[in-house]
Amino acid sequence: MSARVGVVTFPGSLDDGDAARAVRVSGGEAVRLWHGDRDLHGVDAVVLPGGFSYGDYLRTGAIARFAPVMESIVDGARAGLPVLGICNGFQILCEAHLLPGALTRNSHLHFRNRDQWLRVHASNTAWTNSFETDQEILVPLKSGEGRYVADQATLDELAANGRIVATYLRGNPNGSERDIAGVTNEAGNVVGLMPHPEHAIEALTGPSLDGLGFFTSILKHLAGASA
Amino acid sequence: MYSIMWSEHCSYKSSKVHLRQFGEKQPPSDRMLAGIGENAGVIKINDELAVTFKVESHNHPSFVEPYQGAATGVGGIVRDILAMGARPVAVMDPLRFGAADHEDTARVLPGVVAGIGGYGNCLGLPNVGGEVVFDPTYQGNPLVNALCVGVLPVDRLQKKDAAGPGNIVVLMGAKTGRDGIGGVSVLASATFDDGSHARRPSVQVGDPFTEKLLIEACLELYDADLVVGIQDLGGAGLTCALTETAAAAGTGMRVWLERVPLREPSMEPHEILASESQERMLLIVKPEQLDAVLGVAEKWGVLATAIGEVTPSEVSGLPGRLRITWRDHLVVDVPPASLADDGPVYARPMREPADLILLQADRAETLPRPATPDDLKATLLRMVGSPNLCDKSWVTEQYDRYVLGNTVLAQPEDAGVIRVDENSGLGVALSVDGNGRFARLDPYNGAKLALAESYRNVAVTGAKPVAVTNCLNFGSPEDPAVMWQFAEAVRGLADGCLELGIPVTGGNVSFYNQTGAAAIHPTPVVGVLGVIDNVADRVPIGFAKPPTGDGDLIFLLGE
Amino acid sequence: MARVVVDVMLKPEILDPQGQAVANALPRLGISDVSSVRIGRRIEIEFTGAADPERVREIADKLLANPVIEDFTIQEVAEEAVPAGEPS
Amino acid sequence: MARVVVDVMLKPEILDPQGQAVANALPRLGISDVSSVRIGRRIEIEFTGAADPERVREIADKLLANPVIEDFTIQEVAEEAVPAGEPS
Ligand SMILES: Nc1ncnc2c1ncn2[C@@H]1O[C@H](COP(=O)(O)OP(=O)(O)O)[C@@H](O)[C@H]1O
Repeated sequence: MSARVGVVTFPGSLDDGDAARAVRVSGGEAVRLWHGDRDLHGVDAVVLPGGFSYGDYLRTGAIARFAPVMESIVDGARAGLPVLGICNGFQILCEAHLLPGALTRNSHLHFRNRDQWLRVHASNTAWTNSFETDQEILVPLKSGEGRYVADQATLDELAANGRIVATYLRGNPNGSERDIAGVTNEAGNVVGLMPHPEHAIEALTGPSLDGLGFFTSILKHLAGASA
Repeated sequence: MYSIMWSEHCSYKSSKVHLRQFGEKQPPSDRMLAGIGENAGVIKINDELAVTFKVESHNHPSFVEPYQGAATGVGGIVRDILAMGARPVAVMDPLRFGAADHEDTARVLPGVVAGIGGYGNCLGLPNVGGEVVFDPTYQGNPLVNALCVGVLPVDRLQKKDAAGPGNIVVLMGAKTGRDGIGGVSVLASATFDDGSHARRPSVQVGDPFTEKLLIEACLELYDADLVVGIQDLGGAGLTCALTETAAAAGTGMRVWLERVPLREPSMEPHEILASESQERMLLIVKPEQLDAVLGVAEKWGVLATAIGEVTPSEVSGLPGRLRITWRDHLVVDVPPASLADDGPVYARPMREPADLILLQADRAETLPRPATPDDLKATLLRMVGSPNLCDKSWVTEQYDRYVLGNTVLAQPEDAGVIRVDENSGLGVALSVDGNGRFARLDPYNGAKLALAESYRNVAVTGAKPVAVTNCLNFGSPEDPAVMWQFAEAVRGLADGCLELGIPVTGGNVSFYNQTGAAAIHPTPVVGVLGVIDNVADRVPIGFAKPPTGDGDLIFLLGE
Repeated sequence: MARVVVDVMLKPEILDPQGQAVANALPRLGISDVSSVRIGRRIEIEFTGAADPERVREIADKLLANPVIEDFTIQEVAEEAVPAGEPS
Repeated sequence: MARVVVDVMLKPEILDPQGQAVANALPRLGISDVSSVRIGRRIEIEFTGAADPERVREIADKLLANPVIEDFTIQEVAEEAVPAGEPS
């Protein structure tokens, strides 16, 4: 039986279909989850997709955090459920305090969509074990509020404990502290990533196939866990 | 109501007599499911699927308030596409500004780009192309045109008819506020002058999040077959939507205006009828399905309210009427067609611009050409340094091109290509082009050239061009010279389409792009849609990279 | 050294999607007695010397607020009164 | 009916690019005596009845501000004092 990966749709989610497609292309079963439904329908992992949940009007992710489905996800994540937050999903994970820090307005104040080189540092998380440590990958970035910030102590702690999942290469596109593009929690089951791996899974529509690694990682992780 | 509905913007009173040619000269097409007169043209791309697309202007509002003007321009064209039964899948934005170094451009351009991005990105629609042109002619009248394309199963095509007496009229989406009152009649149907500051209230603020919910709710209603008729609310708000839906079906309608959810309780009936608040749709539903409709709306968190019902087309031998009451007072009692269809039609005087002969005397063949290597170098450097030829990524990086995962080609390609069917690879290609300088010299051929350029841009991707949309940006129709330019451009476009064998399926006219007596260059913007059987076969610009491209031969086609 | 606060709010007749989103979210926090939420900008300006009211008004009108859709108010504040300003 | 204003500002140590952009634009308006500009949010909440300070604090802390990057202050205002609220 293939692993069941839930993809949450909040009002205003946009890349939910793309995340589900990425799960399928990687060989998993995508299960659509609804923001208003507490039930996670027995999924083995969850993706919080990109978009503008609730319009992102107050602060990105601030309102989505209170969706009923998030209660179950927060509880699940604390108990080890793998969760990947992409872009808006990353913002929601920070607002829900599953990940440290916050995502703020790009330093140049513009939305920016470009193909972005990243270096994957932590290849030991549930979502990155398919990568080599320090592997360079090319993935689309598209966000207006992607500048990662946290206090110095937190940043030092993330760096010291290998919790910086990926950093921007060849130019910091948004002013993120320490070029951070993604971080993980202490246990390595929750990962937040600003760029969009689900848009780098087909030669026809993406700049590379590098995004697949995140989705094959979770399948490998789940297969390992159930073996 | 009559002044709004019979305004230039709503009634096309100056352009109608010319636009008829698009129908008269239309080449036969078995692909066209809906054409001019509908919210947007619909083209079949195989037995099951159809595509709908249209380009529209939001020029005046974008000059007054660049961010919101451009944003609501995107919102409006998206609702047109949605009203046809389609899921919007991509947008494009042909833009024109004054000189790049003018202070107004510094105010308008960043706001317009941020507005288009802000709205389109938040709706989850990839931006797959557009134009950025700088020319002093657009100094006081920047052109902000927006194109949207949508996809629908052939049998999901929606109509705007308020058919079936007894059916319920439902208003869905945002609450109605005081914003944008008289927007179309005031903003889009007159030239700009210093008095425009007094017109500030007509500015509308967009709420893309509500629009996103409206899209999802409408699509769910279509799929469950819960909609008899649907119409978006745009210019002239409820007035337009109520009269057009009733007129389309030839029915009457009864509306209780106090049921309309208001943002400000103190609004008067005429304000409610004229408000151009964004993100609203008017639905006609069967009484027994009303609960199901309200249920879907609630699921997506959008307001939906029954505000009236369809009445018979004839009562005791008299045609049905639109009767609107406000707290038991009758405030409107008219035959709907009188507003929607019986607007005035003008045959405005036309005269070739007096200076045209002088302009045309400067023939390209007689202009000085670079004769020495140094001249050539200087010309090249001037071209490379021109804002019109510069890299557009400062603009296009502000747009999401990836969302929905079906963008096969986008900036900097000649045309945008999107995959429509993931299984077969069936897709469409789209390009928008225009050249105001050509059109100023010769509007007839200028329009043809815009069409030809757009057609070529689509063809070179490997797609077969099948349909045309257009946005005709001109000065004041009250100026005979402008009217002549308009007539010539329409004739050129219609003739060009006949020669190429593809139909015009819809479009939009924007008049009064004029500061004082000075009109903008006539600027017909033409969009062409093509079909490509398998997007994997698309041809990108640029040479194939080695090793596959090694040894490729290079040909120049044409004269 | 003067501190001036400029509050910029959307005009009452202009739609405020931000405020609406917050108002709609409140019931989920168990709050049901809020009738309206409006969100605007608070801009804290610190001058090296005294603040000339005329010039502040000009800055607000030309740069900070968009008079097409927004209104603003200006107040000079004592330094203590500023809640979350930059320590100087 | 009570009106409460919650002002949310970025913590002083967090970069405020919007404020900086305004500060950088000022010299072009001929203003050179501004040492700092910070931009935050002003949120006006209208309650149907009285406003319970404890609950307002909770809303601000949980929803309106993100304590990781922002500070907030709360004040109850007389209706006249609100510059651009929705007429009720
Ligand atoms: N406003 C815009 N929005 C989206 N794409 C744009 C815009 N302006 C230009 N582009 C895209 O940038 C690319 C280059 O544009 P342009 O320099 O006008 O090309 P060309 O001269 O080949 O028409 C094209 O792919 C075009 O679609």
